[in-house]
Amino acid sequence: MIVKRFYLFAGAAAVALTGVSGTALAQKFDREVHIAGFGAKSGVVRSFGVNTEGMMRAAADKINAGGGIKLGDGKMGKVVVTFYDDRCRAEEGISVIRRIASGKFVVAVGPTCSNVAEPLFGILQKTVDDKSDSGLQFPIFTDTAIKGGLAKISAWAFRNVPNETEMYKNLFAWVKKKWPNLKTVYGGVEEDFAHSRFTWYKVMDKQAKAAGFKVLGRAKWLLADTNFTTQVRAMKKAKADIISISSHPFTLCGLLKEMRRQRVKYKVLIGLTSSSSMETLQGCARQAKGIIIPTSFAPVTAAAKEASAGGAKYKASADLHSAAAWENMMVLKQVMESKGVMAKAGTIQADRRKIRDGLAALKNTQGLIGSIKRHKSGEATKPFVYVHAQGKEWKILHDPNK
Amino acid sequence: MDYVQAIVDGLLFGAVYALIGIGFTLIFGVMNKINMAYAAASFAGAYVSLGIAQVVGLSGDFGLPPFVMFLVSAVAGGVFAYIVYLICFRFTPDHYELASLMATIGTLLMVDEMVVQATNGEPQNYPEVLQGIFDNPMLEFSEEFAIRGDLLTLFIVAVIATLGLLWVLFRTKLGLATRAVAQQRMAAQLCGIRVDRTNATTFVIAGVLGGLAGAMIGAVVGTLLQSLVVIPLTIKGLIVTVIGGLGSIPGAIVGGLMVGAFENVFLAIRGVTERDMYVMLLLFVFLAFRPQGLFGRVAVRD
Amino acid sequence: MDFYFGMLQIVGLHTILGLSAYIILLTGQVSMAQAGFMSIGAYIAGMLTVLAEMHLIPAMLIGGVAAALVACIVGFPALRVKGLMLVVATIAFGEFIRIFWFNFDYQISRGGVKLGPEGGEGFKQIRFFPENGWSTLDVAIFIWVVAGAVIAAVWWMDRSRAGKVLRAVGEDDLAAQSAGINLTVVKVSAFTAGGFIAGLGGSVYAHYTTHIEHLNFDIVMATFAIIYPILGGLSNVFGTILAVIFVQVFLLEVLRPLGDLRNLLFGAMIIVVMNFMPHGLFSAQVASRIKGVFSGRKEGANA
Amino acid sequence: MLEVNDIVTAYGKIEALKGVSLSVPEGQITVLLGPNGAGKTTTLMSVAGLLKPKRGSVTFEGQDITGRQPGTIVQRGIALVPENRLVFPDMNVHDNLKTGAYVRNDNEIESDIESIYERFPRLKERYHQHAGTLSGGEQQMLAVARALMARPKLMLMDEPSLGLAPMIVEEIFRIIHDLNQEGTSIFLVEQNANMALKIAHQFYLLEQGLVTFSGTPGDMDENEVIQRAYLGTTA
Repeated sequence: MIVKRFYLFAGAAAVALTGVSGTALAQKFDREVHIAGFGAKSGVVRSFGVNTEGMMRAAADKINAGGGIKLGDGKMGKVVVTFYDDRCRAEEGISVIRRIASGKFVVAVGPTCSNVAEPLFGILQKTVDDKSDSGLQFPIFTDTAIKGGLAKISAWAFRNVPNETEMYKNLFAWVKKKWPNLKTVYGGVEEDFAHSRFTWYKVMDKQAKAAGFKVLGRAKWLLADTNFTTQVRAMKKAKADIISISSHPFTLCGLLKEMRRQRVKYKVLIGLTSSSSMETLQGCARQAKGIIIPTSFAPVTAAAKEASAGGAKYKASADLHSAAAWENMMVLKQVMESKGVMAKAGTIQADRRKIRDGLAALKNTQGLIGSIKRHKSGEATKPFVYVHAQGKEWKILHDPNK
Repeated sequence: MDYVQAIVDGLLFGAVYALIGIGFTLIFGVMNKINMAYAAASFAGAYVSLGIAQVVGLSGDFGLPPFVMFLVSAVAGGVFAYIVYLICFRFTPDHYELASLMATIGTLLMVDEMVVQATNGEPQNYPEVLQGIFDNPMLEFSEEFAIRGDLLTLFIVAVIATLGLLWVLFRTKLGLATRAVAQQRMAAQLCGIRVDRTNATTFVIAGVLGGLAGAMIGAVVGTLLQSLVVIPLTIKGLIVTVIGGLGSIPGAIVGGLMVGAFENVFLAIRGVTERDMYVMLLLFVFLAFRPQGLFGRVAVRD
Repeated sequence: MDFYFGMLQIVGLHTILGLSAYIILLTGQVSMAQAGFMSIGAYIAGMLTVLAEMHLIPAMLIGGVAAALVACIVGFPALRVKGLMLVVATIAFGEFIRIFWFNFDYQISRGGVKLGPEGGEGFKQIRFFPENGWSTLDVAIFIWVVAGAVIAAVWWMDRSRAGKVLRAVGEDDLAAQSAGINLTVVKVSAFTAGGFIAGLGGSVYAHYTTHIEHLNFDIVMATFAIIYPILGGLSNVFGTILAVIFVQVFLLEVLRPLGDLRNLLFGAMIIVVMNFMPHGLFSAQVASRIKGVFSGRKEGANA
Repeated sequence: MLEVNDIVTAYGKIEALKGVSLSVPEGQITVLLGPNGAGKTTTLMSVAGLLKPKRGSVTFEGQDITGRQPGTIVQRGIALVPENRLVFPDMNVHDNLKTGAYVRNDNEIESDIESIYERFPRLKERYHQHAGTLSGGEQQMLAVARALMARPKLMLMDEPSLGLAPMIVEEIFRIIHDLNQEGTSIFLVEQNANMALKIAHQFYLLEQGLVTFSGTPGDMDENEVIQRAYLGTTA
């Protein structure tokens, strides 16, 4: 795998260096609609950027194959995606969004990291038409950065990420119903990763208690930790019925392996929605067996399967994060068509405003696995299913909508 | 009993720090310079062994037996260390240590990103071959006290590797040359020792050790994830080197075990978020009261 | 245009950061704690404008002074350890400060909203600029007024006797000491000045990003701080500025479309420069050669 | 035996030797005198291969050795006892001696060490001690002994009396004299002109990178030699 990737990477490098530029405008389109994507394509969470970019391109291909976007004057626009790397660092994210806002782009999809999204939304104008606020007026439709409540920072920020509070509220209630004799929960949290931390303290912990469970304690570790003996020992002593872990695959696997080594006994294992990814299965499929995770993406519908296949062409895997990028593209097409975006050189600022207003006015959109409810705050409530790790893949355990 | 357990766990994991610390200290001892890319290059060696294992498969009909993985990693570690020597030390000015320092930082960043590109930043499963040595991965002495078999194995291998290194240093002509260059470079030259060759050899030895350490750490952790492991381990390795005394191999070993035990105790007392703060404090205590470290010589000169 | 103003902001910020390391490097000390000093300025100034609703300028000064105080305290033990030991010590100190912020909670409730640093979740909504209606250009100008003041101060210091003293200590501290220079005063002053500048930079940085968290001030940021002056050569402040422009504008921004490859190029560039131009891209020799070209005279033997 | 022809050696742009020529005959003690900074140590380093002359040549027993690796030069039979001893401080005396024989591959090294111990009984007493803990005089003996381990035909010695007590200095000069009697040629750099002239067969005076005088100890008024060796021709 490493070796293969390396060749790929070398090939990509050669292509990039020889300066192959974008494709020529095909005859049947009248204009181009530029959508920017941005996120981490280098550094630890490079896979987020790779997957998001692939899914965006796949979605653009699908839109273009269907004739493109119908513009305000009846002409057809071709969707063109440009993707920028922000290395998952706040200052670079700000730089990238300024670059995007200075260009021909009508909207941006990104970023992939919560710690970029938060400062980024901070530089946007807080309320629309507030003359005293000099913030950037540019619509952003986030797919991956998932930490709770970010979109309310600005009226220009929208997210299509799952509402974790809903997901875990539902999950704990379901667990309570299904195994009525389970009483206690022990947590695990990756303390220095914004999303993991938020989800444990503000979501899992609260929802577990709300569902009537007793939270006995929590194990804490850091993103860079490799040794979990002490934490797991405390976890073992607590003898909780349910173990609920809020962490990314990087440390989830290490922790699960240590739990197995120390033979920690539990009845139910719950994971963070972000860890329902390929990494977990590649890293520790055996130890993660049975872990229950709520996720807003699984290839259960025809649309989801199609999106998955489309992303595969770009070597992107569709997961709960990147699938949102596909959905975002489809939603944007719908918004642009209903609002009559012109995609002319002189209409960029007006187009952006139309897209913002369009996104703000949406109440419902069609997602890959069902209907997505949109809120005034810019956030969404997405349908979700519970999956569990079985062998080399995620299988649907339960679909709360049915 | 909890604290005994925490100390024992920490001591065992401290062997990892000790191995990294030995590499830093060996190179520092000979060249009086820090090789910031040491840990990165060592882990790159472990990645090579993993890459080869992914191609030919592990243990299968034509697959790699586990010890071959370690060997491959050690060899690759040596090769990378030599490359680091060439690009960061061989041609940079000798008396201007900033140049080699910056070059190794550049290499650290580059190696880090190369692995990210090769793996998409995804963690790579490293076969936990050390676990197979004991039937049960844990040696349970009682309900309260247990030792991880693979960590114990790593600890033992680390001790053996260190003894081997000491044998090379104190019983071979190569070791004589290495010590001579470390202690008095000009006199070593006058005795006919080629300083550049000795430096390069020391790098290779440290790299072989590092490659071995990288593979064993991979096997113990079960995962290789460059970006998350390398910089933290580089920092811990440097701290161990200073605490042990720059250039002192016994110092690196004792320092490594000490830091391992110390941080685990503070993890148990104060929690993970404050743990590293106390490790830094330990370093500052040393800098203030014993700047030469545990086994260092006299004054701290650059 | 916004983008170019944004670029100006970044270059200004990083110039301040680079110059904070420049002063300390002149005395021959490598400080990897600049990101830490910067974080002190960032958190304190942020808390003053957000929690105490102070104006940015006094908040910045207080942030700078706080960072200077801490740097001064670090400067004393730094006298005991030199060279490469100092590298390790300052890396550890920078990490120490970072972990401190990671554990630091201080929030107040205003209008039902909690404000202030919240440990690992960071310190959000430091919105002095947009709330006061500063445009991107306004902010860019403001940053450059600060950066310009720092550049002028460091440039003037460099040309004055103080600069000669710093350089003398950097070249050979024992010789400088025997020439009657008080090493304690010089080294601690350099650390303090470097800390002040970094704190000032951090104060602006916090308001520029509107959200800070401990991970912003990691070892990568600390490395950036020393890379600028070293790449730029330590002969004068302009080398540092050129290096910032080279790294931030060319490597990161112009090459952004290369995406994946930029980080590799960055590392490779450092290696190449250190091998072929170890004294930096704009060292004294290069500078005098350029000057020579412009004034039409050949490089003198004493260049 | 050793011929130095018009060598120029520079540190960067500063020329420390501006064309030095001298010759060291076999079996004799040749002394190089001169004030600080005249280039004496530079001359020895240029011969021993630690510095590469920009111009000129160095020949030893008729073969050109200019700019060769120090190891090659040691193998040819020239050993340098450096200024300030420069023993290996954290190695014991025995290992220091073994390092001196680094270029040799024969199996007489241990027996040579034994004969060194016979010559320097004090080193034998301290054979397991770290060299850094020896006294100045003992370190100087160790430095000489280490150089002998290479079995040199010519020994270059850089200020062996520096910083030693007068009694020790006498002992060192006696050793130099004995070595010469046993057939080793000596090329000695000294500040202590008094002592050096007592054992020298011939001497050179080096001032500001140039040889300004050569002859035998009787050729120049001793007071003038001493004057110029310490202060140079400032008058």
